[in-house]
Amino acid sequence: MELFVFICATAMVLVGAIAVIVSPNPVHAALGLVLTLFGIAVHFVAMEAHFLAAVQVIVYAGAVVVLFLFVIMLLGVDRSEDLSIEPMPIQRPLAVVVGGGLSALVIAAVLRVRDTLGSDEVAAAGDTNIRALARNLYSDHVLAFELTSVLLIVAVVGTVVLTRRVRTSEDAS
Amino acid sequence: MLDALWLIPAAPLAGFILILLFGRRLGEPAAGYLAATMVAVSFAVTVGVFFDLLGNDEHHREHVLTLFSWVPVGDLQIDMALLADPLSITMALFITGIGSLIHLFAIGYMHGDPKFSKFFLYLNLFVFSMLMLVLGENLLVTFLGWEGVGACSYFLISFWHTRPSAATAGKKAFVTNRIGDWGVMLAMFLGFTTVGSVSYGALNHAAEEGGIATSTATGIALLLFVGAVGKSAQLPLYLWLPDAMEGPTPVSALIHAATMVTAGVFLMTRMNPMLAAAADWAPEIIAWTGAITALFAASIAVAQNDIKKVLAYSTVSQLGYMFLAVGSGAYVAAIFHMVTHAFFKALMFLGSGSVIHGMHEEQDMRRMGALRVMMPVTAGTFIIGWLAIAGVPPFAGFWSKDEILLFTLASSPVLYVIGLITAILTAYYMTRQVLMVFFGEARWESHAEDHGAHGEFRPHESPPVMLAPLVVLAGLSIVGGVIQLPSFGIIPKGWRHKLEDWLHPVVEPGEAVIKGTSAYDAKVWLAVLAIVCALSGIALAVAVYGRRRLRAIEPQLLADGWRYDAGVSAFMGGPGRRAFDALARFDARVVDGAVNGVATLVASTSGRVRRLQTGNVRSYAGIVGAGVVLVLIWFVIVRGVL
Amino acid sequence: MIAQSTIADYVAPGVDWFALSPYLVPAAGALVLMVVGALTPTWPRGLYAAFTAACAVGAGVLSLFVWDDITDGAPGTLVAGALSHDTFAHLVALTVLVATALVALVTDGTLRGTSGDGPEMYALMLVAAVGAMVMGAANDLIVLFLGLETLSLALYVMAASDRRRTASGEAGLKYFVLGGFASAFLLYGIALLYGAARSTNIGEIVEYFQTSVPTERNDALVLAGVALLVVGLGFKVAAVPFHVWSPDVYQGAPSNVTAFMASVGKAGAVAAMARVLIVALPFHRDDWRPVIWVLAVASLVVGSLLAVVQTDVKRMLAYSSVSHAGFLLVGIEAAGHRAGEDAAGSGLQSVLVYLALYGVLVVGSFGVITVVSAARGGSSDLASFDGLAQRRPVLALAMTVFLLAQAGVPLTSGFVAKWGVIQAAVDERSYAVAIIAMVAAVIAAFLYLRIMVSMWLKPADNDDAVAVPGLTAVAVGIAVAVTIAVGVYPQWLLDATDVVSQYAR
Amino acid sequence: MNPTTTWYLVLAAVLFGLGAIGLMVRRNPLVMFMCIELMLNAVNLSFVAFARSFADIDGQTAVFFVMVVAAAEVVVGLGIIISIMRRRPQATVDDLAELKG
Amino acid sequence: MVAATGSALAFPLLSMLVFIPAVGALAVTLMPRRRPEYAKLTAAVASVATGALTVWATQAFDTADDGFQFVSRHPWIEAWGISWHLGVDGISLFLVLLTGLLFPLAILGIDPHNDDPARDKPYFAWLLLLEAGVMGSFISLDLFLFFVFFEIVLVPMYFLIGGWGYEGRVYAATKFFLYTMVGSAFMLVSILATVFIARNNGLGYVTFDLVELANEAEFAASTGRWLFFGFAVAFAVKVPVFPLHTWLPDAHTQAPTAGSVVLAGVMLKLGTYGMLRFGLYLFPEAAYWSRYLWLTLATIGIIYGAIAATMQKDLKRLVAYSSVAHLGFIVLGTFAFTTQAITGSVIQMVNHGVSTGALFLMVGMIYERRHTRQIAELNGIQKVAPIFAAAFMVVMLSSIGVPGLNGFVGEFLVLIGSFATARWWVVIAATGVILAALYLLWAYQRVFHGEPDEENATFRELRWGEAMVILPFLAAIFFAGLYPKPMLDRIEPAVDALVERVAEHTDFEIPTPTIAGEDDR
Repeated sequence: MELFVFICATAMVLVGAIAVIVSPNPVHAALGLVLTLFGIAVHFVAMEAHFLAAVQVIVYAGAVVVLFLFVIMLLGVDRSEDLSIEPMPIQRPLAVVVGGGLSALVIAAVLRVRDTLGSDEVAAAGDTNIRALARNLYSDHVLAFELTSVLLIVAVVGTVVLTRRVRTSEDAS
Repeated sequence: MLDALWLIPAAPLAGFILILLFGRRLGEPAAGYLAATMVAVSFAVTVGVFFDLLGNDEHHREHVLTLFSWVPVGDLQIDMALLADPLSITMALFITGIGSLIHLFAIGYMHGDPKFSKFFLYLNLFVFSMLMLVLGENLLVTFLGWEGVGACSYFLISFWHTRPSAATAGKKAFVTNRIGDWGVMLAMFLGFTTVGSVSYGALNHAAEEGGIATSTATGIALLLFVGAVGKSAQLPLYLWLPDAMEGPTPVSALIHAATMVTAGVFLMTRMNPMLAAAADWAPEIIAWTGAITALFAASIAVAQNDIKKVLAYSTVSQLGYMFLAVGSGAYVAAIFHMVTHAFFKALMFLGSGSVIHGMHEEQDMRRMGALRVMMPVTAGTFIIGWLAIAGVPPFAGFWSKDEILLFTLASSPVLYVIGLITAILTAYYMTRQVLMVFFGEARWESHAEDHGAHGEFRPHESPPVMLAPLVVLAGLSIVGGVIQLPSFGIIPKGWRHKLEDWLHPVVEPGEAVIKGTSAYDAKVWLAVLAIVCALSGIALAVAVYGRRRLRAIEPQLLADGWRYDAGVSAFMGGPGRRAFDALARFDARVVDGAVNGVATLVASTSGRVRRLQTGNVRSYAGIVGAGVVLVLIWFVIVRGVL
Repeated sequence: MIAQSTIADYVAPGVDWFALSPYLVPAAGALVLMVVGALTPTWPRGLYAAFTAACAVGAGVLSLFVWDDITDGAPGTLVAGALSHDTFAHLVALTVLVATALVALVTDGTLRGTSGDGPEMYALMLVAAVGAMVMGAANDLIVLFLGLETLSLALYVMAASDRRRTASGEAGLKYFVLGGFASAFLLYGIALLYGAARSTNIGEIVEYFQTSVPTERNDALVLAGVALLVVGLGFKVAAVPFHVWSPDVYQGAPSNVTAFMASVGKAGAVAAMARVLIVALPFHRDDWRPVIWVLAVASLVVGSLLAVVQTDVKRMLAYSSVSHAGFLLVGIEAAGHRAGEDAAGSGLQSVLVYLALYGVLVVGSFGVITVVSAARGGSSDLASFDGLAQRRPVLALAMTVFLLAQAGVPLTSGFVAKWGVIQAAVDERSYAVAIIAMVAAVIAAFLYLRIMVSMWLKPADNDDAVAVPGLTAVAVGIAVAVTIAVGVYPQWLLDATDVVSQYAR
Repeated sequence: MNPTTTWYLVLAAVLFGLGAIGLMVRRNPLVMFMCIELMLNAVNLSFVAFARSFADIDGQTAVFFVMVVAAAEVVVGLGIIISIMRRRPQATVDDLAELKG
Repeated sequence: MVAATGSALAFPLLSMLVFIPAVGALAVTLMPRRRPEYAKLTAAVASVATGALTVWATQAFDTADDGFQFVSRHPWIEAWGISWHLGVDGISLFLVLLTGLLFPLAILGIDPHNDDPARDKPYFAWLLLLEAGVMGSFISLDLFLFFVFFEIVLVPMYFLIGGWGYEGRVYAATKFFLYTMVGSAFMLVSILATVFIARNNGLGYVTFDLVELANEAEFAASTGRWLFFGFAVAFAVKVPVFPLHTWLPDAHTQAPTAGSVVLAGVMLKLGTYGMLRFGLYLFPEAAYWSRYLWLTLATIGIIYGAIAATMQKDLKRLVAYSSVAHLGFIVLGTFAFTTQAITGSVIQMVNHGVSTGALFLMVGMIYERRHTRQIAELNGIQKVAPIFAAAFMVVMLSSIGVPGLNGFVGEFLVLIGSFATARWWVVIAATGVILAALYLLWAYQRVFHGEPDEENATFRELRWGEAMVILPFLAAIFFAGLYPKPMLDRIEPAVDALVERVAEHTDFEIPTPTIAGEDDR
């Protein structure tokens, strides 16, 4: 059963990811991203990280991707991108080498240490997962938690700065 | 008077300073008389010192006067010190004596020259330098004078510096002399390194004691000889002397005949113990150089038409005689010939100056002739000089030349033959000169129109101030031989070898060395042979130029001085200059080019690397990604897996 | 065991508010700016800047008091081990705060009278400063990441903030895309390191490596993690080849923002790198040192070489800052030789001193560029400096001081900084890198000379009135004073910073 | 056969690599941005997998923070993209290459 | 006043030598812009005061002491073991004096010809700063301090060349700056390595103090050689030693007259002085070991510089190349390790400063009158300006090395001292003496001899003001040539100590004549 879940979710993740990369239309790419995010959420559930799975769906698949789509619509940039042309000839081979190399090297590292990784037993029961997370968040990581608020200030101020109307000659013309 | 030794150089130095400060205000002729007086004072003091020394017994005829410590560093302690001994005083006597005469002459000769006082400024400086040269207690003081006379010679040769030829000649003299100076300096270095001193006393003492290895002594002697070759215009460095005739004639007389050019001979004589300690072939080199130079220069003199050029080559030739003497061990003879040569060559140069003066700056003998009528005193004195140099007894030149030939035969018959041939040539070309200038028809009349706007051109006799020195020198040329009469039977014992006895503490007695050789035994016959040679040379010249019995042989090759000068000039101006130019270009293109090349390389590399910075964010991501992969490979593969 | 835990077990971690005050004051200042600024009409002349500078200076003063506390007592950690309470952190904080204050003053000159004038930019600056300070103080990799993101996000926005120039937007986008890319690497590195050492807390990581039996070590994982961390931080430091963003962004961003990036941004990034490598990973120093060596050399050479061929002054200084990054990496490399040992050498000190001095210098430099390019409609082309000495001799003199200092001429702070780094390297016998660094400095000197030539030796090709706003003049003046004072008498700074090698974890 | 931690980690690595490839080949800034999200998700997956294998909650906390950062990043990123693309709606990143050298 | 020796002096003499010009520079900078004449006045006062102090120092110098005198030592950057440590010994004394005397002449006697009087201010400020830097370099006894001064000198010189030079000034200034900095890069690393290696090898603490390092530190031969190499590169560039000399002709030619005078007069000596003070003194073994390299390069420099000078078309460039040749003698003497040779080197440093300084000065005057330095465009000057020509002649003869003038003493001592230890190099180097005559006389002939053409016929004779500037040079030329003893007496003890130090640390044997120099007078 777990294996089946794993395979299905993995398929979702990878198909979604590939869709993001290859679909010419940004809307389709966004949908691919949703698929990947759902797949990840499934994995989270499989790994007993229920709270994160929920957040993943709500924040990521819900808010973030919606935001993407919203921007796409707002700017009207939903025109397809012609992926058959690559102005920089070296770019795609390089991308494959870099991406493949990255994956391969990390996988190599992972495989090399797989015996020493911890036990695979499930850590916590479902309902205590949230509790444990909360406890951890408000004790060990309380500073980091507070720091996120500063981060959000940046986000807020940033949008204000970036979206404020400016008087420019270009605007006038 | 010995303590007044410093006055000998100081007087002309004072003259120099006074003229430097007040020369323009003094003007003509006061500056000239001041300069002449200073040299005369110097002469007077020298005479005083001479008699002081003469009063001492022969082992105490040496006096050192230390003025101040000049260059004291560690072992090297060089004083500014003067040495009065028979050799230096002999030199000083004729330098100051002839010097004052020439100063006197110059007052007349330089009449009207806008730079009149400056001329005497240089002249006094020259006398000072020359005196430092001969009076120096060590090689460095001598070197001070040595370079000083070189510099003065440069100033005086290029005295009329607006003439390019004069300027070039001055430069040539200086540079050529410097080649010789290189040798003198190295000799000093070698001497100091070996002996720890550059004073003559220490060096010669060490040489006499046998403390110096033969090779070292040879090195020192030959290096000094290199200097002597430069200063005394021997082959291969004689080039500058004929050109030096660009200077005013008194300069030629004083510097390029009587004094400076003999400095080389003086130096070799001064260091004679070193030469004695050197390998046997060292004196031979000197003798051969002298002999070849003597013959070579005499052969050139035969075909010269410039009145001063003849005398210049003659000087080179006579200097060759002196080196022949030095190389044969006849130091006394060398000094003897130096003194007599100073008399008669100064006389003839001044005479030629008088002629040039009277001929309004004409120097070409082909435009002269029959001047004995117009310039009787000049002609008379010049003829005395001619007889002296030609080796006709009893004039001074005969005695000294004869003594040299005697020694030469004792050491090498081949050199003797060369000497004899040179003697014949000397008599020949001097007779030729006398005939062309003072006898025959007056060729100057036909060229009168060339000389300015005067309606009528007539050579005139010079003023008394110029003639007086001529007369004095003529007298000396006649009787100069008395200072070193040979031991011929007809000569009273008390009159013989005066110079040799006088010089004895400095130079090993002369004839004693060759006593017992066949040459010595045949000395009277040799004298006769020399006289015959001289007379035959004269006769030949009379036949050619006087009676026109024979056609003159004046090949262009000889007139061009065997094309040696031209060859050297061609080399210096051609390959030499090209090589220098090549080096300058090498510096600009290669050495500096390498530096600029690095800069260019930096710029071009930057330009190439810069193209990676395309501005496209995706390619940036590629670069970053590639970097990531490389870093990962290092960490995971190199450090982790391997 | 987690499963059995209950709420009752929860103990709130102790918070030493005083020790945190240097971080809180700017954050609070940012909030005040935002809230009060939003609710009130535009503040009068220069008050935003003055307020910002006051916050920074206030925080700096607090930081000095805290510093005193630390040197009196002992370094430790704060808030459940999230932050280090050591002089290292506070030296970085002081660097950041001073730079922030100076940049605020310069910013006033740039923004006053434009539509961009408002509290937002200043708030961003203060918040970014907090991020940079946190990076220097972080004792937990997650905290470090959050600090880095705080700083970075603020910088992205600031870079893109000049909407009048398209270059600004381009710079913001490039910075953002590549920054996100690099953040992902950094984060992945943290994840892998977490996977190996079972914690993100630096103290616990070090403890793990200290105590775990070697056979148990997950070395490959650690190494992959370190690799990605080095990349992520190297990007922020702008080390070659992860520097690609910096010239474009430095050039495109408004000059005052560039000043902020080059000072505060670099300080945070280098401090974070030092934290991670020297404090957290001393046991892998032999693994990362060669990489840092290569990055250092590459940065020195490429930075200097490319700086020379630029024609835009900001771009020149961007590449020169890459070269400076190389110098900083030389210091880190030197510190790496004895990382974690008691006799740690002066590498870390030299890096932090370099950062502090460079921060002031670069703000001064860009301060001058700000006013000069303002007179040319934002163009920072080299030609706009032609004949500056005739038009504004004092300004030109100030710029000359900064340039000479950047070139490392003695009696300027730049010399002290370089000397410190090079001596640390030589002390560790890294002769090769020391010589390369010095030669690179010579190449870079050519670039400073070019600017000086332009200012002093070329005739003015225009008579643009270069107006120097008051606060900018103050900032530049302070920077000059610091540059020369430290150059002439660095003793006090060196004495004071001697303690930074005693860091906490 | 149950999926082990290693499986998750391998999947994460692959996903991360795909994200990187996407970033390098796509020209639309929005899609590039999505690719960054892919990479961040790969990291999250790793974190959770590690956390599970150690029975440690820290990893999950970290993921929580990453999500916050991602959200903030999206806000800022989209803000920048809007501010640029409002003027040039069809611009790709290839067109934004005025600054170079 | 009694000279304090080896100990601190109540009056901080040496510190004043640095501070007076430095403060003067600051004062000049702060002068009101409208009154440029104050700038010159201030500069003159500061430089004359400094000069007066150097004269006093020379007079008060204890000739019996081979150590450092007028020592002043205060902690500066204790964290790095750096102190403000100043002192002079025989080797540096006359360079200090030369610096002290050359600057007032350059400031008072050479008109910068600013079209805009406002430019006087920076000009004099840079000159004073330069003086402070040069002075500091010569009296520093701390490696760090020396490096600071050595580097700081570049900045004013850069601006002087770049700001007040001729056509190619920016190129020349930049080349000068970068070239020297490359050398310094090596030196800096070497200084640091020296200090740390010394600390690790027994010294136990970090100090940049020259004396402490020299006395306490021991370096393994191979280490010492590397360290020496680092120093030597910097000094070789500064000297400059062939083939690192190409910055010099450009810098000299393009620099304004005062710049050329100072550059040739004292700045090049930073290299040769550094070689003695830091090369030989700190690393006798390495210096001795590498002597053949230096002797060869020096000899090449002598010949090469002279030949290159012969072919120059620009009078100033010719003088610049002659510097390459003259400096070659100094290097030759330095690496011959005998008392005479090194003393000669020190003397030659001073003498070259005087004679080449004077040459540049007079070339500057020619340029001022004719607005050209091309030899081909000059002729017949001696006819219209005999006094000028005479002065030039004296300076030229000094440069050629005619005995009785200063140039000879140094060259002679170098050569005679080197002969014992470097015979064949001397044989070749001595030919440089011939070449010197060749290129200078040739140039002289072309410029001064002959009939002046139209443009040169109005060449202005030396004015009184100019004569007053040249006169001190001429006085120095004659004095040092005829009576160098006061100089030698002060230089020799320090050189002796240095030579003995080399002999102690190497298998070098101080050469003694094979025959003891017994005096039979």
